Amino acid sequence: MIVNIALACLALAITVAVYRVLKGPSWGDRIMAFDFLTVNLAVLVVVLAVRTEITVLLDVALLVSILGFLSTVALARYLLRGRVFK
Amino acid sequence: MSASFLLLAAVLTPFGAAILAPFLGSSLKARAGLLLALAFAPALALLTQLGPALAEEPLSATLAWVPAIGLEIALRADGFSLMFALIVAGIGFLVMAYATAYLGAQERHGRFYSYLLIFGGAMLGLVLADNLIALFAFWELTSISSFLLIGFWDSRKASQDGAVKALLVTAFGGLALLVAVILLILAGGSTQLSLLDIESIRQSAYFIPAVTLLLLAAFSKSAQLPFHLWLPTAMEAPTPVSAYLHSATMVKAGLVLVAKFGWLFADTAFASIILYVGLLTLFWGAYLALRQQDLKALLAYSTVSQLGLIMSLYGAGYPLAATAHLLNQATFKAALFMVVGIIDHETGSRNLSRLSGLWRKLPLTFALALPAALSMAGLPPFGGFVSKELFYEDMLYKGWLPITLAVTGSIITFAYSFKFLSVFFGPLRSENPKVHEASLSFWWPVLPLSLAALLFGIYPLTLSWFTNLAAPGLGFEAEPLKLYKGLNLALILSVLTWVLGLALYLLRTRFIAWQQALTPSWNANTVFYALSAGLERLAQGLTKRTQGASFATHLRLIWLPFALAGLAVGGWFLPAKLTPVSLSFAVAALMILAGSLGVLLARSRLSALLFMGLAGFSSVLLFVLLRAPDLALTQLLIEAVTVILFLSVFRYLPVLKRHHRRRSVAIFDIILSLGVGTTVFAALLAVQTPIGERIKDYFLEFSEELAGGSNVVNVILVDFRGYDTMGEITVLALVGFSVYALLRLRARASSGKIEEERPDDD
Amino acid sequence: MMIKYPDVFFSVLARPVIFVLIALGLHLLLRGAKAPGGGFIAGLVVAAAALLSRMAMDRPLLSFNTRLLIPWGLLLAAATGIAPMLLGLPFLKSAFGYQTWPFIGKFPWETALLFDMGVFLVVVGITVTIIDLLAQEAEYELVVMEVESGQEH
Amino acid sequence: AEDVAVIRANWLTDLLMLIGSFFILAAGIGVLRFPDFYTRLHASTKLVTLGGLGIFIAAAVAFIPNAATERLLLIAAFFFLTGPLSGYMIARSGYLRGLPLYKEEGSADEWEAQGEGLEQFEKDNASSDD
Repeated sequence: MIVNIALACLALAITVAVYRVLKGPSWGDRIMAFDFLTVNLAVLVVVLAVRTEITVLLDVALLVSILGFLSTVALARYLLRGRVFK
Repeated sequence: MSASFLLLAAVLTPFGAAILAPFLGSSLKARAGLLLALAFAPALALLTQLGPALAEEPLSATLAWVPAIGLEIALRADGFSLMFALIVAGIGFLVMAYATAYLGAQERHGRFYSYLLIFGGAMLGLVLADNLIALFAFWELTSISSFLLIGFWDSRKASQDGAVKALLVTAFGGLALLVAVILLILAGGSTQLSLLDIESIRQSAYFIPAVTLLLLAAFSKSAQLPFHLWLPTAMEAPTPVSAYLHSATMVKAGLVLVAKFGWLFADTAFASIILYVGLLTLFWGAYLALRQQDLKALLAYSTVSQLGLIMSLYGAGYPLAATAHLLNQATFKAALFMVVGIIDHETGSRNLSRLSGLWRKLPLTFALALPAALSMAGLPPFGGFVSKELFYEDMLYKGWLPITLAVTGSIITFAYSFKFLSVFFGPLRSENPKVHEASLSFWWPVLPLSLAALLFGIYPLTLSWFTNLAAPGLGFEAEPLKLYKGLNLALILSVLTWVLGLALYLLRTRFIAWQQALTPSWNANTVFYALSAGLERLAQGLTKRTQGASFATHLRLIWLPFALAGLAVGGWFLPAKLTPVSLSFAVAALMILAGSLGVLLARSRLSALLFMGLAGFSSVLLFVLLRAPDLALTQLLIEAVTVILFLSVFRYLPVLKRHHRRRSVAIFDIILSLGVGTTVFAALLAVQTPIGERIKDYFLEFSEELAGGSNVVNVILVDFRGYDTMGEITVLALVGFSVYALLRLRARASSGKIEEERPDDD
Repeated sequence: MMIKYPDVFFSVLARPVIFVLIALGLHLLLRGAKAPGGGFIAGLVVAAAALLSRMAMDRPLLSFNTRLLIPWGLLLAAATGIAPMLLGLPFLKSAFGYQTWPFIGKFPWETALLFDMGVFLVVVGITVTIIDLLAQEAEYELVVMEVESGQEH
Repeated sequence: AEDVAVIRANWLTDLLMLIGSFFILAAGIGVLRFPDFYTRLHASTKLVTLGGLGIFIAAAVAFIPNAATERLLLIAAFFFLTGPLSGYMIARSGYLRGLPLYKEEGSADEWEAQGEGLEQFEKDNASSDD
């Protein structure tokens, strides 16, 4: 029962994230929303893992969080310096 | 060691050595050649298998590849193919030894030896192959290795051009062979050459196309008349390659084909076609050879004409004479090429007009060249005479036209053989003054070949020992060859040939001048270049008209048929298949939709990328909801790495300008995309029909038992469909290398701008 | 106006992340047959680690010339294909079983894993080479900019 | 074969899950309602990290029977590591690229106030080549 509440909150958070990505007045908002989305996705995957008891999903969650972080950092750095490496 | 294992080893060791060659080459430099020449040892060891037993049951060996569909490397060594294999291995061994002396210090030895060994293995495979598909595979491999070898000095324009032309012509022949092989397999009922049912092929409708394509392949490979243009320009290759590929072995692959399939066109119209093509090539090759100033070009055209001679004999149904001359030609032509290599190496040039009187400085080379050149001319004490006598006897039966062509061809052959020797006579003239005799390691490989040319003449039984080997295979009764067969018409014709040949040699300058006047402006080469240039213009015209300048029109053209097909097919059965879907799927699907719409409406490239990321991550969510962690992981990783690689490349993309679109074009695009959408949707619906069930059950049930893995997705990828994955990673590797090349190209171009050179990593 | 800021936090905190990514990659590769994983995914995870190491510490992940990984990977994959042929079995026939070693205990082995490693090497070879090239390109842009800005003063 | 874990729906998992989802809900509302970029950034990184930790520990407790807890703790550790860091990176590039701050009467931009400002920072940085 409680898991469904968590799922509902996550669903709301993700819809807000999508809204921010679409509307986001400035590109900063869009990147923040993108990061928000990926983090939420990781949590959502963990909650789904709890509900469906497939422990393999945890790897997916770990990778979602790390790669989400990686993409956000790359986006942030691209904005700051116009290039990703160096 | 069992015979079949030896047979397999004979074909496969050169390939093994080819893999080792680059490493040996870089460490041992030139001397690696001697070591690598041993790769031909198992093929030479086949000598031990010779003997009477071979006639009844030929040696055979099979290496199963996919036995279910009759695909295996099946080798069968009957007399003829074994004899030819020995020639390939013997001359291969000598050429490798010769190359150690010929190649300069700074050459890329490893690469040269590995190409040469790949060719050696492929040629052995081609000659011994019994499985038609394997025969085709080896045939193509010889074309590719000859392309690599001709273009070995890839910096020179001429060798690049020669290599491409050789590849185009021989690959064209290869295609013809592929279709011919397929037709034969269908008509003959088996992929095994020895088990083909001859009568059913003769009767079947495929007979005519199969044989014509077969002949096309043979003519293009053995440089017969219409396709002879690639051989002279193939002389850009290093001399060992010319001595090995373009005189003794590769160009004879066509002859092997004609000999092995002799029973196919024995007494049909094709036999006379081959006869006359062969004779015309004999005449035309000799006619052009006489005119050449460059020694190597002279030998190239001479090879073309000699191949014509042998082809006509196989076509006319006299395999004894043909095999005899094939042996002679292999030995004296390879020897002459190596002699030219020595002359070129010592005096620095191959041009007849600048060289003469070399026998004073190069007595040994002259001694080696003499028997080979005279054997080519067909003078008595040498092997050439024996086979030319047989040639005349057989041509006499064929009627007056073949014999006149044969005699005129031989007269000109006699003339250009003496022209070749003229480089040794007369006053000493050569470019670099200090000409000294070739070193031992240079001339010892030539020795056995010249001796053979002499031996075959003085003691013809050695020649008949070889030809008797080939007798059972090609279906002629073995008979000892004799130098002097008493006074008969053939002998008189030979004397006539010598006299006229000598006269032609003495009057050659006026003959060449007369030739100059006669030659038309076009010849085979100009036709070839005109054809390829025309093709290029056609291609450019076509792409300009169809694809147009902008990328958008390009895409529209691709999607239009797709959309029309979809609307036509998909339209009516859409509603039938929709099934209810749970809420969470709907949310994920909406997110993907939001993402893709975002990309459409995005103004800046960065937000477009973000929307793409959004769509990507929501499809990860979809996979998780569908409980497919494997797919979720893959999609996730590809998503993240793509986003970052995109970002790192953004700075090089041009500014995204909103190119205005007329309203009509915008509307057309919308309709087009809707059409494509329905097609994809219809396709997806079609796929969900039950066919999926059977395959799925098989994999689920057997994955644990057969492949020992419970993760069916990966087991399928790596085990059940392993061969597909191998194909995929090869494609992936090619993509990787091309991207690398592009990026290096850009780096090198931009590094040109500023002076200090970037640290080059490799 | 060229902004150059050393991201101290990022480069410091990136090291553990890179370590986990590589460990995760190898883990995914080795358990390929039993649980979600396999050559492709593991290769991409290592590519992500290479990206991170390039971005954070501006240092290549693998010091050797990664371009050579591609042919070696292909050779390994081809070898696992051809090896059974030498034993008379058809092409790409795979074998599997269980081994029990003293310390490790019972573990499954399968030749398909070797094939998977070949795939892994190819994927890593390609992605890391491209990443390094892009990084060199960016580094090269900087050199050009400095030279040009140097000329302005 | 999915690992079927017997989840003792004990009170600890439920409590932690509730706390976690409350924070995530708060984060959602924060991202929706906050006036400007920087404040929304706080919500989207700090709050979600806290909420995520709550849920991860709840899951860790839930997965004790089938030995997945240490993997979850690893995820939690990384969550804690990467969350604020990404927030910091975004905020920095946002500010240095000149995203406007939300100006209420009382608030002031300390960085601006100290007279440091963007240009000044430029000068020190441009001179030192790293």
